[in-house]
Amino acid sequence: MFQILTPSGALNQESPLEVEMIRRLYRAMVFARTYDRKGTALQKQGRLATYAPFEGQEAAQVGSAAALDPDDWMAATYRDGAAMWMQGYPLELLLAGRTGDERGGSPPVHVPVLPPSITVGGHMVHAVGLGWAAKLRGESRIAITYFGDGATSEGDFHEAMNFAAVFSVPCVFFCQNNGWAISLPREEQTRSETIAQKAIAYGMPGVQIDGNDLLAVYQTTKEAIERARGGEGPTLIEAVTYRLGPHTTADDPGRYRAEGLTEEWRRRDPLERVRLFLSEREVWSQSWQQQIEKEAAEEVDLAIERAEGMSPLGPGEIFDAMFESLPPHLARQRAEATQQ
Amino acid sequence: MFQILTPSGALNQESPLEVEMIRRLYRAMVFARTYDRKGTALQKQGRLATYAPFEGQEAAQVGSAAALDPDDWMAATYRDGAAMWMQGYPLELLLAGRTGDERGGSPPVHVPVLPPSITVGGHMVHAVGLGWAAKLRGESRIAITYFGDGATSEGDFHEAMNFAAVFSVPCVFFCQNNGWAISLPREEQTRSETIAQKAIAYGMPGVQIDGNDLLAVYQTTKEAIERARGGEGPTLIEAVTYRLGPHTTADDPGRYRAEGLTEEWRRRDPLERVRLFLSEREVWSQSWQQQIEKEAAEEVDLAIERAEGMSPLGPGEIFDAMFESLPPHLARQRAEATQQ
Amino acid sequence: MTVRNIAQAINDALDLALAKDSDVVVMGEDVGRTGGVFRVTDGLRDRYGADRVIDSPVAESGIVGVGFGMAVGGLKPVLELQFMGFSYPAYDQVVNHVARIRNRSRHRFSAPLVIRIPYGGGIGAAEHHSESMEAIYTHVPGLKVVVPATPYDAKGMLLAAIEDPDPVIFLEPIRLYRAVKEEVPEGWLTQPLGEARVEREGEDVTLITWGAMTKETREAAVLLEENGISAEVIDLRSLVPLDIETLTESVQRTGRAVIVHEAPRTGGFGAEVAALLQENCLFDLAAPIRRVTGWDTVFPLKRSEHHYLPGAARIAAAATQVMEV
Amino acid sequence: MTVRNIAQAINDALDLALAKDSDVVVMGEDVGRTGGVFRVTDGLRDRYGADRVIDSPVAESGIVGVGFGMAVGGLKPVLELQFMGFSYPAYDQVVNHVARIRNRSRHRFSAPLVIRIPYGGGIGAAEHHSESMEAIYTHVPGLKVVVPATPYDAKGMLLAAIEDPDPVIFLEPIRLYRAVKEEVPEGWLTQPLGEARVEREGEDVTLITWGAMTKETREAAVLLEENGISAEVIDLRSLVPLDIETLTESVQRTGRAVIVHEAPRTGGFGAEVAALLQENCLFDLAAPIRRVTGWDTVFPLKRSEHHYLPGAARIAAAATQVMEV
Ligand SMILES: Cc1ncc(C[n+]2csc(CCOP(=O)(O)OP(=O)(O)O)c2C)c(N)n1
Ligand SMILES: Cc1ncc(C[n+]2csc(CCOP(=O)(O)OP(=O)(O)O)c2C)c(N)n1
Ligand SMILES: [Mg+2]
Ligand SMILES: [Mg+2]
Repeated sequence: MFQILTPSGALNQESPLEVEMIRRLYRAMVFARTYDRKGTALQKQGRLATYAPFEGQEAAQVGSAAALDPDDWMAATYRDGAAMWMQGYPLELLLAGRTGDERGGSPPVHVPVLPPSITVGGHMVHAVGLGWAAKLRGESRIAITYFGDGATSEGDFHEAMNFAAVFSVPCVFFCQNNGWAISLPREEQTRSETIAQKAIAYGMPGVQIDGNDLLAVYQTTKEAIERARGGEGPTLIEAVTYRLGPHTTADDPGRYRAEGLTEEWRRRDPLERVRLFLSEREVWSQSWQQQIEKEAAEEVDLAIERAEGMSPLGPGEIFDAMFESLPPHLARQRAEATQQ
Repeated sequence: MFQILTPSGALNQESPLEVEMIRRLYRAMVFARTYDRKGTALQKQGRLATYAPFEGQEAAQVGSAAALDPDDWMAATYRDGAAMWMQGYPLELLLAGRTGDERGGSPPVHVPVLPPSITVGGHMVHAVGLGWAAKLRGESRIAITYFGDGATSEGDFHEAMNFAAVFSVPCVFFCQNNGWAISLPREEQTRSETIAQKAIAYGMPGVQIDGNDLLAVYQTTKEAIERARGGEGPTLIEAVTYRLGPHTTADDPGRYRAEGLTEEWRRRDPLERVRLFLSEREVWSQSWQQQIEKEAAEEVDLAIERAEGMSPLGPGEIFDAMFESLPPHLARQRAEATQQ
Repeated sequence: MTVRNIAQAINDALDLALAKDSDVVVMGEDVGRTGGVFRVTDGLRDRYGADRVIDSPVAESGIVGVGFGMAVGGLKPVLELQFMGFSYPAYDQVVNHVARIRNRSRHRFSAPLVIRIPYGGGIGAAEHHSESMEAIYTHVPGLKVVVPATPYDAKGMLLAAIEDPDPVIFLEPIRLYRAVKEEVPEGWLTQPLGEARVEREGEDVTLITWGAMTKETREAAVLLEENGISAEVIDLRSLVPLDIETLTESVQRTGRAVIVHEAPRTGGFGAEVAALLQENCLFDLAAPIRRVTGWDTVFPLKRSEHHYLPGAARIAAAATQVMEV
Repeated sequence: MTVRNIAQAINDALDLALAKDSDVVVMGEDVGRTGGVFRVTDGLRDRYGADRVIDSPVAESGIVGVGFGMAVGGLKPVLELQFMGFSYPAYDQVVNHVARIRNRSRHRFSAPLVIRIPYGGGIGAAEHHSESMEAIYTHVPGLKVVVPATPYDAKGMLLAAIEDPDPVIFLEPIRLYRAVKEEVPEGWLTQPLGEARVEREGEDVTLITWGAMTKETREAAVLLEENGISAEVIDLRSLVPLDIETLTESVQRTGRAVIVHEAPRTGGFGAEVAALLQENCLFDLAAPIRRVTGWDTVFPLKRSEHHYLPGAARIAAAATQVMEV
């Protein structure tokens, strides 16, 4: 399993990133964690519908998204808020979606990120189409898709991988193997020893990496992106990580997994090893940590305020984005709905 | 690629079968080819709806099915008449199905073979369920499923392979890679170098064999069946062969492939090498050949006669197998249909 | 007799079926260890083992296709698809195989399985978690499609579905899982599939519904009563086969009908009911049959779902208009 | 003007679209080298290259899901699913993504693609090759569903579908591909989606149909005329959006309606038409609206398909009965 930064903050090999950049990505991970914890807290207060926490997966998401160009496409899931945010998806829209507002699915025009996929597996083919469209249109952008270990069992994963390889589509398959698909452990999801080796079935390169290692994630994804952009086709990356929290706020992991395992993974925290690395180089301090945590909290609070401040859609508005323009039967139903 | 019997009829290693048994399987291949050619001819006369010839694939089907126990389940396709027949499916029913009669899908009670799958890919999961049912019920039977290179691109192939491996289901995945899925060549179906290597994605053994070699097919399938029956789980077999004829009688291969390639494969005819082997051992003669061809023709003709002799289903009968007993709305529709 | 909600009644039925018949297996995502996302299968894995209460990989087509093979092979699988919005990947298996094997093989093979699908909105869930697409199943020849709305029916109809020699799509109204409680007899009991239930008798107008909407419709009947309108409420329970006799008799008597469902209107099962009723009772009708339904939109997210779901007021208003014709 | 059959008219439309707009791509199984199993895409790969006329692997969900991504990414894919019976593996992508992305993203993203699906029986094909399951698409909010029955409409509606900013399910009646010929103008032309076509005017009864059944229905109208019954024949052409005005006007005038489709009766799109017509014209109706349809059975194989498909005689008989009420 490819690793650059060890849990104790030491380097196995040269870092692909300057220290200053690592410091910025560390800050991003702190933001992500702050957002994530507030998401869970908000849901507990009944202010979000459900929330799927990604605590423990920050390096996988931040490190990979950091390797993208701003106009690269992204198709990710309900658990990939950090990656989406890195690619420009506003926090307030991520949250708006979670409050149960369709406008959360509408990022600004310059943000090339699809709304999060709620169905498992169905969005990977979309990334293949996005990358392929870019290729045919002569654009240099590539597409990345994020998905979990569970999603690899869906038929659509297979079809996505196969199309991508056959047509040498510029895209990157980024699997966060976080050990669980709701209550199903990775070992019962599939008998293949690694998820990375599934790439062999498609004649595609596959690589397993330490998903809690920001630098390994960054470097591997960067290489895959370069391959894609260079016309060499897709890559499957398996980032081995762990979902420290529940599946969603509606889930009770106590029903299916031992606390011990989670504790073990806590000791491989993706933020901590970067902190040790920075600290070693004297570019981390307690006061800076407090400062970025404060900045993060403020930014997230502002996003919450904005999300909750959106006045709800009216009864007519649920019709208005079904088609570019309202066909007669919908216009009639809209009238019926709004006159009540 | 595993091979025992070379195209010139020589053995690369010891034969897994006695000569007498090889002689019987040769006879079966002659029967199969006779049936297949008559099928095409009948369709040309308008007596069958469409027909999907398997010429060139006789060793793959006969050799693998010969390794089954009589009560092993089989889920195969429109092109697997020889394998189905080997496992007891009456020729007249295979033909009846092709004339467009549902009763062709109803083999005798002791024949554990599903009606041929017309959808590509959907039936492999069925074999997994059949094998699994046997396992849970404490039966010693296993299940085999036949499918093509094209079918491996369907999501259901992936889900079947994964379920089978995760639950260590006693079944065998037998892929006849015949080079084409209608007009799509194998190389454009998937970028994996072999189909066998797709097994790696599921932690399942996969093996590529010369599908025109009766003995390699027999031995490999036998081993896979023994693994399955012994509780060691599923195997993927890729039998490399070639569809010498058109996809179906409605297809014109001239639109997508060069005759030269087909000619090349004709020289690797699966019957011829067995004939050479038998001839070498002086258990083949021209007169015997004529005799078995005559027996085959008679048996097939009888089957045709029986299939065509079935009096067609009446208008009421199309309702009668929808449910075990007719629900009221169908009874009403049946009355409406029959009174006209 | 124990007071049970619908989730508990289904759990009880599964428990009885697993205990009675070793060929019964339960399979689906998360049905084992964690007892299903709605805890409907809670405790069953502990009682019957991981071989019979099977946590499957995340693969709906596989669940149904493998379950189909199991059924043909002699088992009686009760499959769970987690939400109706996740049932579509299995649609091919349902239409092309589950619904057809008996006909394809002229009775030689059959697939006596049950597919349990939680469906419907009202709990403010994420996208795809609130769908009510029963019409894509009722249109498929070879399937029975049922929807219990009470704990008694949930238990009795599930056991009937498991006993049924043919495949049954068993829809479970999510919103009612814990909202309705009643005494349900212990032990094996079956409620025949194909019989509607007259939930409330009335004389002026017939309100026809099923599943979660029985609650709103019952409430509408109360509102109507306050305004002097006597509404008969019929819970279909079984969509296929449909108890058209009970409906026809009622509408012939009242001369008016309102059909209520939460699925989108166009092509919803209400269209079939309306089409049949006008065939059977055209000259009894004093007013056109009305449909009060979800709109032809995507089921909205939490903040807007109240704009979408038919409620008692909307139903009562429609019935009142029907009375005014 | 050239005389073209439906297959040729579609080929002409695709040719024009590929020539006009470099964002148009055609993708499906066997659409390239061999020009599709019905030769509808014949010659296009030679003209526009394998990059734009794409032979896909055998994977329907992939075709639609990848095509969806292409559409979101700026292309205008025209996807082919080989037969309607093989469209179900893609159903999840159609319902959960194709039909929803505009709403999910409040217009930020859209999927302007066309899914061409040959459908219907009458050619004695193998199982799954004769299905007419339009109702599983018409019920899905967010889709347009159209069915041309003439070469002119095939060309004009396909070009309109390609121009449409939203996804269109484009159903092609297999039986008519080569059975109907007419002069079709050269060059770009569009036939707006959402307008029914009065195929034949009449006074006594309105026969409503679409797709392949227009032929049988037209023949039934001739039979009826011989018996002194003047039948109006309306070809819906577009199921969603539905031109209910044209239907309502006609039925208000004739007072009688027969709906003809080859799909199974229960929950077929005819149910929706009947439900709407009784809503709009109850008091104009002199007889219940009848449906002449395929039965609620699996579509039979060749030797029995004549028992299943509505023919002119069955349609005429039903209309005659309707006249006798
Ligand atoms: C098609 C589909 N089936 C089932 C579900 C229910 N479901 C939601 S998340 C999940 C598990 C996914 O596991 P994984 O892919 O590992 O992602 P993770 O949640 O671990 O990030 C399931 C089964 C769904 N959303 N979509
Ligand atoms: C689900 C589905 N999609 C498409 C088809 C149409 N079709 C019939 S055979 C075929 C090619 C199958 O190729 P392969 O699996 O290699 O089998 P072969 O015909 O070569 O034996 C296709 C695409 C189908 N029958 N079912
Ligand atoms: Mg996971
Ligand atoms: Mg093939």
